[in-house]
Amino acid sequence: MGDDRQRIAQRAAREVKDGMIVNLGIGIPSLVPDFLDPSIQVFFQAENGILGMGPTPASQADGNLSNAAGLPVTIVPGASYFDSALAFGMIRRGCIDVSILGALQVSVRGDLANWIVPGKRVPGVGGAMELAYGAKNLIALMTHCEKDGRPKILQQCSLPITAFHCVKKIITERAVFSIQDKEMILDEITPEFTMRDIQNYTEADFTISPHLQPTTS
Amino acid sequence: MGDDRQRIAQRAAREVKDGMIVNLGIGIPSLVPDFLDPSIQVFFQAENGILGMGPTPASQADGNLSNAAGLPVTIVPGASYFDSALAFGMIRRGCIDVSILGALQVSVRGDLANWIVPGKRVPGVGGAMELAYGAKNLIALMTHCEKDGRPKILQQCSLPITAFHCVKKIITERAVFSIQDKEMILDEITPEFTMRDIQNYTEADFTISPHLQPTTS
Amino acid sequence: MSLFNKITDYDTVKSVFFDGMTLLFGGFGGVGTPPGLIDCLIDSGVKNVNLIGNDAGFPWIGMGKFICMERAQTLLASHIGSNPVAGDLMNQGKLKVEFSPQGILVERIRAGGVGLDGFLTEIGKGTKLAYDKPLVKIGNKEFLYEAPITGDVSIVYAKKADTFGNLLFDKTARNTNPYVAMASKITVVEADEIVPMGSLDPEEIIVPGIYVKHIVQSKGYNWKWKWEMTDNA
Amino acid sequence: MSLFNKITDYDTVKSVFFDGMTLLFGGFGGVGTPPGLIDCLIDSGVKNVNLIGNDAGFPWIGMGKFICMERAQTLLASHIGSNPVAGDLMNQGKLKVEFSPQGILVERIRAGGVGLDGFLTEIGKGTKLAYDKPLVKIGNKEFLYEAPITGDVSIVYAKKADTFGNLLFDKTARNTNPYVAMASKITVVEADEIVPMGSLDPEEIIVPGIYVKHIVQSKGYNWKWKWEMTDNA
Repeated sequence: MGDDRQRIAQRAAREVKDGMIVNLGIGIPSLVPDFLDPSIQVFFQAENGILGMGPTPASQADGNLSNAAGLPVTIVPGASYFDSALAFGMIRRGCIDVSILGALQVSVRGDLANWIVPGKRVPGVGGAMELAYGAKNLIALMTHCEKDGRPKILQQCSLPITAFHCVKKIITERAVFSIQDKEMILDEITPEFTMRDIQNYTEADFTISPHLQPTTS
Repeated sequence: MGDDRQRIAQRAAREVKDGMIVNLGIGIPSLVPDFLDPSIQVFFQAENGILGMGPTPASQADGNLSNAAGLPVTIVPGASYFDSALAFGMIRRGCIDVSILGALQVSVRGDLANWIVPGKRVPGVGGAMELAYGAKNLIALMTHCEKDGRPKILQQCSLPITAFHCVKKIITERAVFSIQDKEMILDEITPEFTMRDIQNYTEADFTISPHLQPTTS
Repeated sequence: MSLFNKITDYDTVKSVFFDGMTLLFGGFGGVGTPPGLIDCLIDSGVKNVNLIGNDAGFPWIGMGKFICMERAQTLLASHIGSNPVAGDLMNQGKLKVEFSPQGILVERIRAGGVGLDGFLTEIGKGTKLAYDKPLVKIGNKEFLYEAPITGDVSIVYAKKADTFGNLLFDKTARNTNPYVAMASKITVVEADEIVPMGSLDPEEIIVPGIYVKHIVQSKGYNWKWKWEMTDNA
Repeated sequence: MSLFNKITDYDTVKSVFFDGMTLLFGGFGGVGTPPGLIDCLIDSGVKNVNLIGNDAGFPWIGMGKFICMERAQTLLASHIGSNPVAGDLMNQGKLKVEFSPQGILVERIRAGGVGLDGFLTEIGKGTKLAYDKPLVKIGNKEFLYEAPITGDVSIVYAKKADTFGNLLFDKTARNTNPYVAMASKITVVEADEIVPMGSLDPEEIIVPGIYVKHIVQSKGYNWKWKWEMTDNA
């Protein structure tokens, strides 16, 4: 499971290109920076109010310098601090090149569910609705199935929706899907898994890309 | 005429009390600071983005430090600079204790006209609508009549309205009126003028205050 | 308490709080939530409070401390995942929680603070969060109407305040504080440092003192951050 | 023109302007209007421009210089009293002027800049300025709907810019510039000083560089202020 999360983050890191403005959600997305190509330069935005977030401090963390998950961070040269209204202004305005969010479920049309499991977990919606609305590219990361094997990639989400038609790519430990014109396409399979492993554990209808590839890290 | 403007400003200065936040319009209101009681402390706000404006600089005016009329000013200790959105936020939010504006016409119910003389002068509305909406107290300053003797205090403004039911006090070189519950009351007459001077040159219906006084400076 | 000296003590601030009040609080995951004012709120004994802020903090951090005492009756926030007690109280019907998208919530507080009558957005349209929000049609498009938020009292954490209440903030402790400071009838500021008027650079002031009623001296955070704890107990 | 080095020259900026574009400009009575970019706009030869900004400047100051050349077809502003030529062009039907309350105008630009779909207000209700604005009823109250404003190009005057486009402003030259900087597809900044990334204090940055496309070096104001002139000629 820990390995799966690392693997998903490692694949997601390849979606981050030189010169991009990137917003990472909590959970698996927060592992993405560990796997970035060291030759590229990007700016991480945090919705509490930083543009130009750097790595976790080696020591002497500052209680007043944290990311949107409340964890201590650092800043890079060129960084700025601002209030959260401006932070979300950037997000809604389309200044974020890629937003990488954790998901609970994604539907075949790119609907995202990631804010509540009614009666059980109540994390809250946070900034996901704004990111889904404003980011130029939204990538959802999640393990392919529930622990009991139930699929999370569905014809229709059973959990309350965060935002409709927003997810452009899904990365799991088994596969990578893209969603174009409300249609889902299987682009990559992780080498250890078979096509049947994907088909049996994905409820959503998908087509197979003519350029289907094995996922490499 | 110059004397009239000074006299109006001098009387208006008495409306400014210790500890107030004050916004002054262009024209006659800009003369008010010259007549303030030196023992009181107030903060002047300018809608371009200053709280804590000081007097005109004695020398070395700075092109980037001006009031809303574009004239050079200074600042006092405790002053702050901000953008004009915040400046108007303060105004709409009711943070201005008294706004003193120049007027072209005022109606018996406190309607203010001060932004356009169609086909002739087109100054534009500026910040007057927001000040009329948000200031706790709005005082209109103007000469009592047009140069040709036509009244400016009217049953109904003939010029386009800036804001309805907003003026609480009118100060002219002849008189001071207050407007309460859409009714106009004559509170003061300047000693050189008779009651007939007021009545003949004021179109609006008004009642005479039981506490009618001569205007003192 | 003149216009130009608003420094007071925590005992005086207690009398500002009242049962059933709407309380706006600054902070994001506890960062930028005023620790001394949270304790002052707890000491004041008030209950049935209607809370509005970014999140529910952690059970021992920020507004979480007060929420865990079951003295809030409602909470409008974007996120409560870091405070499982808040989720339990919600599921038990002891705390009425309304969720708002995070950026929409701070814009609603800003709208209240700058005297606007709300705004329109497509964010959240069609989701459960929109269920009771008016739809407004402009041209051929339908938008959600988001109402302005104002409070009875706001509590805010600043890095520095001068005696007039001009404020500046520290790094990500700024977050929602500037707008929370503008949106209530009474704003109380806890500041790490209080300086005379004229000591702040007019360019660096984030919130002009015009919005501030009371200023108290902070003793800094009095909780451990999650990442400072040896275990999660 | 990478993400991290946006410095360019006025000749390159000329190609950003085009006939019929909507141009947002910062400044208040010319203070904070970028003087070099106004000349660059004039030199570019563009016409039929739709201008949006606080005011019409003075005939020899700020956007007034361009307006006097009769190359703007529309102007949305709050005030044109300081530029009598603009009033004359309006009365002659050569310039279509739309007036907005000053604070409403900058909020509309902000709404565009922060991706909101407009806001509601009572300001201006019942006046001539409201004639074509939709009325929206919320509960028992009717409000004016104010639409967001965005532009093709924004021109902005900053005191300092780093090479990423992080900006700070000088005193009252800030005015509308921060929101003008956020509201167009392309934002061009004229800065008195351009510094390397990392030289600005992250707390003092007013506009993060994310909004900026091009930065040019300023030579400062190239006009005389009204109060600097011996007579009004």
